[in-house]
Amino acid sequence: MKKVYSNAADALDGLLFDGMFIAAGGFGLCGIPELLLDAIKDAGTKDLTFASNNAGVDDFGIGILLQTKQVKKMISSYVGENAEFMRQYLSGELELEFNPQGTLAERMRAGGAGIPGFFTKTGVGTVIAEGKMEKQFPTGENGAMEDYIMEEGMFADLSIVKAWKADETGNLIFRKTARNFNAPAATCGKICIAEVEEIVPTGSLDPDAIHLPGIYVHRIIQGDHEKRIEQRTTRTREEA
Amino acid sequence: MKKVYSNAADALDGLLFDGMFIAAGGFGLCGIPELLLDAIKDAGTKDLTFASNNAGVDDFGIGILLQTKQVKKMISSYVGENAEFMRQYLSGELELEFNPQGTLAERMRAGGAGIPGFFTKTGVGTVIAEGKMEKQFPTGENGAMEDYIMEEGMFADLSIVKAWKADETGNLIFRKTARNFNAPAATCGKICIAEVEEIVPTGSLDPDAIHLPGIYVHRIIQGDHEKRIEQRTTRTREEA
Amino acid sequence: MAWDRNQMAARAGQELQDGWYVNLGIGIPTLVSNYIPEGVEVTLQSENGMLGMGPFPYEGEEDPDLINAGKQTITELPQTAYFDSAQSFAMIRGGKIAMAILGAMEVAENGDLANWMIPGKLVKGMGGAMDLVAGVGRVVVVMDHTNKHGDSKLLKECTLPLTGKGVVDRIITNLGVLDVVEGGLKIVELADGVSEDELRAATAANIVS
Amino acid sequence: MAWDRNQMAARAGQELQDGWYVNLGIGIPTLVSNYIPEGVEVTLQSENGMLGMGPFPYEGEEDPDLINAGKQTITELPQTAYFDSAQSFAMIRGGKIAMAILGAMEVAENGDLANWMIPGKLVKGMGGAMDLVAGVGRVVVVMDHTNKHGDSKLLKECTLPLTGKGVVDRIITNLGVLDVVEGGLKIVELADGVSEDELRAATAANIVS
Repeated sequence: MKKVYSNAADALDGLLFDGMFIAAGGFGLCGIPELLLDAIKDAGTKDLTFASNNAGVDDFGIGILLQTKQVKKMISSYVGENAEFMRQYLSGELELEFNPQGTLAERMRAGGAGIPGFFTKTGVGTVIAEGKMEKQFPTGENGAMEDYIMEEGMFADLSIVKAWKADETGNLIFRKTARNFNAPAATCGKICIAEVEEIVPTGSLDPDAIHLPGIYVHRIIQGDHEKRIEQRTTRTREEA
Repeated sequence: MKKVYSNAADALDGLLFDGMFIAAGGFGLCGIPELLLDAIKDAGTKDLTFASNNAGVDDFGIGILLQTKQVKKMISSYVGENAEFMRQYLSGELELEFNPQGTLAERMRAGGAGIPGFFTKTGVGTVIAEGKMEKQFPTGENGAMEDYIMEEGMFADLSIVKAWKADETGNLIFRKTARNFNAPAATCGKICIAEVEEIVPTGSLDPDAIHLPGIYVHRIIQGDHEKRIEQRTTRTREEA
Repeated sequence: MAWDRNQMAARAGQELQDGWYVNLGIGIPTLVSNYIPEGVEVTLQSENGMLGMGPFPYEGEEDPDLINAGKQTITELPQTAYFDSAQSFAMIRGGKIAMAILGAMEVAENGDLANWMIPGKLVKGMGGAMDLVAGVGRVVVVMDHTNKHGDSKLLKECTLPLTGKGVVDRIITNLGVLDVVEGGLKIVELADGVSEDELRAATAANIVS
Repeated sequence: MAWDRNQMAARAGQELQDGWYVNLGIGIPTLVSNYIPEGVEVTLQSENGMLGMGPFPYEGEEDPDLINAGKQTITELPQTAYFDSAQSFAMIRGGKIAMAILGAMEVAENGDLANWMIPGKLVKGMGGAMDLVAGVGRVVVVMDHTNKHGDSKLLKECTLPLTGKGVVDRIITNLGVLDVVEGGLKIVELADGVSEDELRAATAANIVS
């Protein structure tokens, strides 16, 4: 069972269809599956729904699929960095479902874990709670009842994620804060494709240090990543 | 804020009270917090409720607290290895709440994650479902409705876990299958004590390879572990 | 005649498909790992927190930190990954495991499975069995066709507390292979030297053709 | 007179207690990391997946894989641990973070907080703010007392969509420090050179004594 594919287009072959639901990893431009997003742009698949914490910037990340109007709906927690997004949303061309960031991450994790619904305090008393099942649990001091809302697990047609290293069986290791949504997003798709900076021989990763076991990963590609920095903030030696 | 304590009794000081609820890590005798269990025996705390996948064996693990009749109730998935347990349970001296193993792990994880309830298919149509909220979700093929039951997050007074290494800030690394319930159990207690084989200087663990961040761990002790093997199975060189 | 334990395990091995992640229960199912067909690569999950379960260690190389769900000492493989119990059952519940091969006390013709307790007598617990049968893609039961009293373990209805409702897909016994289908069990295969009449006579569940 | 941004941040720094894990929002709250009191050790969480957030990198040492929740390049510290977003918000929702220090557009006298959207105008999203205010042990808001039109941001009721209901514990503004208590806001402290009358005049929320 070979999981390694030669490039992003090859790895996506047979998986794309109009109107599909894709869960993508990444936070801002950090740890986004840039090669797979490029290939989806080239494939021209339409009416996509994306679950992704952010929508990239105008010319990088999911932003490139907004430019080509391939996206019908975004499920995100924050889209503030993307002017084209704002324009399409305010003009009614694009649907947007805001999820609190933790709710989004947990919905992905829940979907991957066979949990179709869970209760959270996040969003109680806000617009996020509208239309959702409410329930009280005795979690307050001395068993006082507290309000919760039910959020649903997320089940995607496809997951696309970026990792640092993979072995040939799909075991993944992420690097620093580029891990972010990649781990939960990978679990909630029927099929998951991972793009990585390096595929290493099976057996060369420490089995105790694997972030995402290969069972979640169906196809793998290796490629060069731009890894664009969104906000370059530095200090000078003198400040130290 | 010093987290390192000199021994198990020291680390437990001020935390134990009769009737308390303790979540413990370990699977069988693998990765159990043996030093803390010994110290709880010595402290003589009574009417304990333990959430632990197993109950140890007669003279090791939670079994030693069954011998001294300090345990009022066990929440476990499998207790087959423990004759004294069986005797106390069948004679009505000990309460037992069976949780499916995955439900138990998820209840611990959920409690630690601020999730007081979640839906699972596990146990639907069995005695486990009795008295629990039922709900259908459209997770079947083509959106067919499927039955789920709600299980509750677990909130313990104290978590006791065993790890391989800790740094001084409580970042933990487990080893092989001794990780098991230790990670979820650690998160669901108001206070968590970790016993480890080695405390290493802060900065010497790879920040990408930490299994449980120190935020979950309030007190740490280092000590010698017996690490008893429950079923020693081997093969001979000739078989290879 | 009929199949012995190893022949049952060998037959169960033919259920495995290349690339699958599989969970093997305690008992005969464990033996299935000796009968993985040539050219088929499967990865064994151990629900206590490991993918890529290897064979028993050589004597003297046992590691107390490395056990399987039956608490036996085992070894790791090049593709092994470790994780915690919450993650382990997340992948089980989430349907990432293609198949579980399990033992059973009773299977009903509607796919109900009982394999965790005999009230008032045997109180060990379900361990991970309820999660497995609820979550994995396909459930194959491997067991003797009858109990030690000679009574059928394939029933119209289970008499023991259930592990899962309508969860079993296929049953491999010493007498043959049966599938759970609409209306009852369907004979897929007879064990060596076993006639259909013999199998039917030993089966309390309804058999459909 | 009143406090400037850095003085507000310095005042917020006094809220920190030794051993706490803390999440700092974008804007003035980020500055609080410059004012951690002597002898107090706090660990900063960045909700995109890190505990132990360090300062900005030296020029040329930026790492695209190492950013904070404001998408700025940062560095790690000896105690740093990385994790994924599900784990990050598990610890937030689970109450493991002692305190969040956040900016706000409006705070109501009952502790309601609005800081994520202006309908029809500003549609950026709540990011992790809703999770933080619902989950952390203590919520401290740091913001200007009035908006650019001179209107109070401390209101009887929020006019903007809420981030959380009854979630704010303390408000630090350029004019002083107020706590959310039964019946309204209670003045805890006045900024340098600010009189109680001035603060009351700039406050639309009910002030209780």
